[in-house]
Amino acid sequence: MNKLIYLDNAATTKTDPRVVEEMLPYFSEKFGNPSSIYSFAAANKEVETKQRDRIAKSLGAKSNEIYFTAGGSESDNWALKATAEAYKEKGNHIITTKIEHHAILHSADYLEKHGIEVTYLDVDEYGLIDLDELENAIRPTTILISIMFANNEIGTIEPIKEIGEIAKKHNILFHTDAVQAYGHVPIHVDEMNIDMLSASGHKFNGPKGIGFLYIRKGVKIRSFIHGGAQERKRRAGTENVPGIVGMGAAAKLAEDSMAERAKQESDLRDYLINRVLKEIPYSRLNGHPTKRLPNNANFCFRFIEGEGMLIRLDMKGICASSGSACTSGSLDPSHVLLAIGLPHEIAHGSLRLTLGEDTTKEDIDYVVDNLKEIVKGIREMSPLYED
Amino acid sequence: MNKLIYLDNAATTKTDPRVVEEMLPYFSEKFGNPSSIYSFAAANKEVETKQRDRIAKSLGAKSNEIYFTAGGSESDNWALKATAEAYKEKGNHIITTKIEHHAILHSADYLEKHGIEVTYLDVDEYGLIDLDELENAIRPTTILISIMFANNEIGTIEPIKEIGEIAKKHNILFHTDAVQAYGHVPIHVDEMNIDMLSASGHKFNGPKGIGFLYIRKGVKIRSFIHGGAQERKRRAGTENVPGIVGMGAAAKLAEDSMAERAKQESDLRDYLINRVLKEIPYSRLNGHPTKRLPNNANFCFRFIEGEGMLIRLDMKGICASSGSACTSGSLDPSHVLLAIGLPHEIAHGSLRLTLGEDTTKEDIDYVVDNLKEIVKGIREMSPLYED
Amino acid sequence: MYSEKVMDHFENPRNVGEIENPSGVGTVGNAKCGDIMRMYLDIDENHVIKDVKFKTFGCGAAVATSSMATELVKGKTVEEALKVTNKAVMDALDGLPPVKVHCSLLAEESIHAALWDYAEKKGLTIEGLKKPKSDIHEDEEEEEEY
Amino acid sequence: MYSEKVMDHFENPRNVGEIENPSGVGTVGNAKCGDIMRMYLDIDENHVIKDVKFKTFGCGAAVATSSMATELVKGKTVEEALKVTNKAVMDALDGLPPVKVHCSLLAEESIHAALWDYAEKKGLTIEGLKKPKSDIHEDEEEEEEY
Ligand SMILES: Cc1ncc(COP(=O)(O)O)c(C=O)c1O
Ligand SMILES: Cc1ncc(COP(=O)(O)O)c(C=O)c1O
Ligand code: FES
Ligand code: FES
Repeated sequence: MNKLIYLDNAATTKTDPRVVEEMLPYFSEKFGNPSSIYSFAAANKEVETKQRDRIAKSLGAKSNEIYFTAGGSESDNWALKATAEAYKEKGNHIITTKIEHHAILHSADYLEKHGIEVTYLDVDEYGLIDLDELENAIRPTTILISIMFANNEIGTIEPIKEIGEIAKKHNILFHTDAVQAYGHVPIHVDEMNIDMLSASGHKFNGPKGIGFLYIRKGVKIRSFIHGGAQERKRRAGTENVPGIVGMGAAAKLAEDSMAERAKQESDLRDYLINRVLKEIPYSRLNGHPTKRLPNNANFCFRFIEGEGMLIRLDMKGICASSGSACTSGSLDPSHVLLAIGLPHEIAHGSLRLTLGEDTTKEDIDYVVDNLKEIVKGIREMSPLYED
Repeated sequence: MNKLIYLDNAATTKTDPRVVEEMLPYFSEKFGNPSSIYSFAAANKEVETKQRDRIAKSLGAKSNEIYFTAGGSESDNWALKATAEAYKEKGNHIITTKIEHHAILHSADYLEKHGIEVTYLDVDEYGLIDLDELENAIRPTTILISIMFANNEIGTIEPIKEIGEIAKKHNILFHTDAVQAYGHVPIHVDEMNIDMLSASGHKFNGPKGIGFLYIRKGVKIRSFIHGGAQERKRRAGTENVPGIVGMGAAAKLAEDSMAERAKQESDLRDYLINRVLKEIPYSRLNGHPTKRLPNNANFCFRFIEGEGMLIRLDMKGICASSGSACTSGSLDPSHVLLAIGLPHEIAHGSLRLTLGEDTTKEDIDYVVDNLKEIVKGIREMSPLYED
Repeated sequence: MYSEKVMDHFENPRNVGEIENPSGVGTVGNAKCGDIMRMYLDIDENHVIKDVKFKTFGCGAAVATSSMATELVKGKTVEEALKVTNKAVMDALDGLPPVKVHCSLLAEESIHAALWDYAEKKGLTIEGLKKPKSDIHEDEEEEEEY
Repeated sequence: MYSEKVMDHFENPRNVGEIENPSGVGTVGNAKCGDIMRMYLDIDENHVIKDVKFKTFGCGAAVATSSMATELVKGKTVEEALKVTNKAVMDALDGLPPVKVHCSLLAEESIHAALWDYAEKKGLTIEGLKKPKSDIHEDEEEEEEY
């Protein structure tokens, strides 16, 4: 197969070659352990600080509020579990949503087994939470609200600023899983009253295996990974210097190009959405029509099962997904699509296309042209479809 | 400064350029998420499996017993915390030693705050545990023995096979922190009855930010990082493909060259030890004279404070350490040196030199020649020293 | 994740379609994954399966096993067709990944269901044929064997 | 982590050594880090510090602050020397990292201890000089401010 059209940027992105360039010297040349005292290695501490500054700046945060982790999942686990631990005197109730990533949901499951009560907010047909419902869910024992910035499947962007205000008003910590949003849409932790924020390098053209947790000064959570005194004693483990450098470089590139990229991606996204809805019968758009990530399109096609569609797209060199990458192998339909009210068999026929900086109009046309044929072919095989 | 003699390979190692070479295609070309279904990305799943095979083979383990993590600290946290959780029906007692790395000790601290009882075994003047003391410490409620394979400061290698036998006899799980040993000395999980083993890529010329936990089939520990279904549902997070490839490549290189490298390093190490003990007065070797890592030498010099010595060595282009890198910044003397019975002020004057594949006899001579001068100079300044 | 044979049968499925006035039709589904398979049989007076067609709403493995199953039973007698197990279908496809074993069960059971329908219509008893369930799945546990 | 001035004073410490028959000697230590500093003063009849030497067992910052402290008090009167605080020493060195602030206290206190010794020997009272403690440390908490 020659053609390759990568439309799964929500699963992971290409590490930008400029980012790799910045990382390279830190493998075999400047390989010192930043915690070491000699100048060869201590210089890496400064390099690290530079990346912290870059990331802090992009969020309107302070440099020492950025803590490096191994990725979004670790950041999410840390935020939830360590908050439950640190604030147990205050209460044992956490509010989150039904459409969170599994890194949040399974951490919440875990906490439920350990005496924490969790409220999972419903969402409407677009995937938006209801602010009144949120406010009503607050109890005197609520210690944390954790609501994702943007959903990884359907791309819906939650009303973060409003959630932040409610959290602040009730003096409750607010964590947001911004793994899909960071580097793609503007975020300001003060204006949005965000106390903790998770992000993952590989979702914004940085490397895999590195992420960060923003922790507002004053939030008293402790370590999730215990050991050495790295990251101001809050996250043990020899620093992944090349990863940190790569994520810092990617954060900078993402910030600098954000406005332009968002415009380009959302124009193409809308073109894609319009063509699909017009040209493919029994198709629907999942997620909010406008409050959505610039690069995300998510559809359901009735009488279509997702895997077959993906394989046929793959045969045409098109990389796409149905549900999220990390639950593939599971037979259950997406919890997100069920939460927005789709019935089981329709939720099965979903397709997520997430664009990147390199995506062109020609790519989109090629995809839609092929998709039409594929959907038609599968429907002809389906015992559910009669046309 | 031009000359650079890196003798801190216990803190971290240079990523072998051949390893970086293997990693490179996985950043910007084959960047797919291994959990994705399309062939472009699914190929990365096979690449991952290949690395798992390589590592499993080096330990006499099965491929599906290797779980990738973000490093040694995460592996250690996982092994301890998840075992305590999974086996709490069986008991609440863990046995470890006083000389473990902080990733173990601080995880144990954490568990002590959560109802787990921990026995910290003493060690003798060489840093070896006493097997009888171990066996006596076992209780009906003991669920885990966690004893490091080799100590990161003084290099002493514990009697792992014998510990494994005791653990097996009493039907208790045995975890070993092999972060310093893996890739440096032969390890066989079956022959040594090891049930879990932690390792970290950057300690054997692989990249930073990647490690693994070996978990014997049948050990029922669950996730430490909850979320997606990666790593057979036991460790969530998008796989760090370049890191995994790098660690696999490094594991292979380490295994292939181990015997030769160990011979070369231990010859030089012994040459270093002999010169230092002969030529520098009031010096002593810490750790066991023969049961030690091939590349580790650790000394105490009386009337000498460590930091000053390190800075002066640094001025001569020599990278060395005192205690471990991740506790630098702390004023406390090494818990390891205190555990082998050194008084406070002597423990302060320790120097760890850890050799690498590239270390030459000329390097050693240069280091010893300079060290003699430096020790002399500092002693002349010391109010404790009268000669 | 799929063998070449699976991909071939998925890409070019054999015997897709319907049979008008079939001797027997069987539809089975797996409630867990939501997939559905329907088999149409045309059986002659000698109990030989002259023609077979299928329609499937399901994953790649479901399509490939339906297709392979039709090939395996075509031309066989009813008694022979009964011996085409999901295992035989999988073997003919060079295997399936573990999470996809249940898909091949759909193929076996949809053939059985069609045969049952045929037997009922004809008032026959076919030895060894049991009334099919409409919801087909293995007794699969959440994979927990560590 | 250290400024250039600190490195310079560490690499080339000024006034290392002992004074025979000093006017005053002071030794202080920090039990926590185990470091020790000793100051020797040679003071003339006009209460002017004519010469000063030190010996230090301690970290880079301890050596540098001892060295700088000797430079700052040399030629000063006893009263002036008393005003050389650890802050003044740190400033003269272009600052120290937070974990190293206590090292500069050793320098201040070892001067004070030597002056106290001088005053005792001479039977003088120096205004503002208190009896030095032998164990010097800040009231440092485990850094926990998040
Ligand atoms: C014995 C030992 N265990 C655990 C670790 C932690 O490994 P890492 O820093 O790669 O997380 C180290 C090294 O820092 C070590 O030497
Ligand atoms: C919303 C969201 N949260 C968390 C994660 C987990 O990030 P990672 O896989 O990098 O650990 C992802 C992506 O997989 C995500 O999309
Ligand atoms: S997943 Fe249901 S038939 Fe394959
Ligand atoms: S660390 Fe004790 S004097 Fe500097």
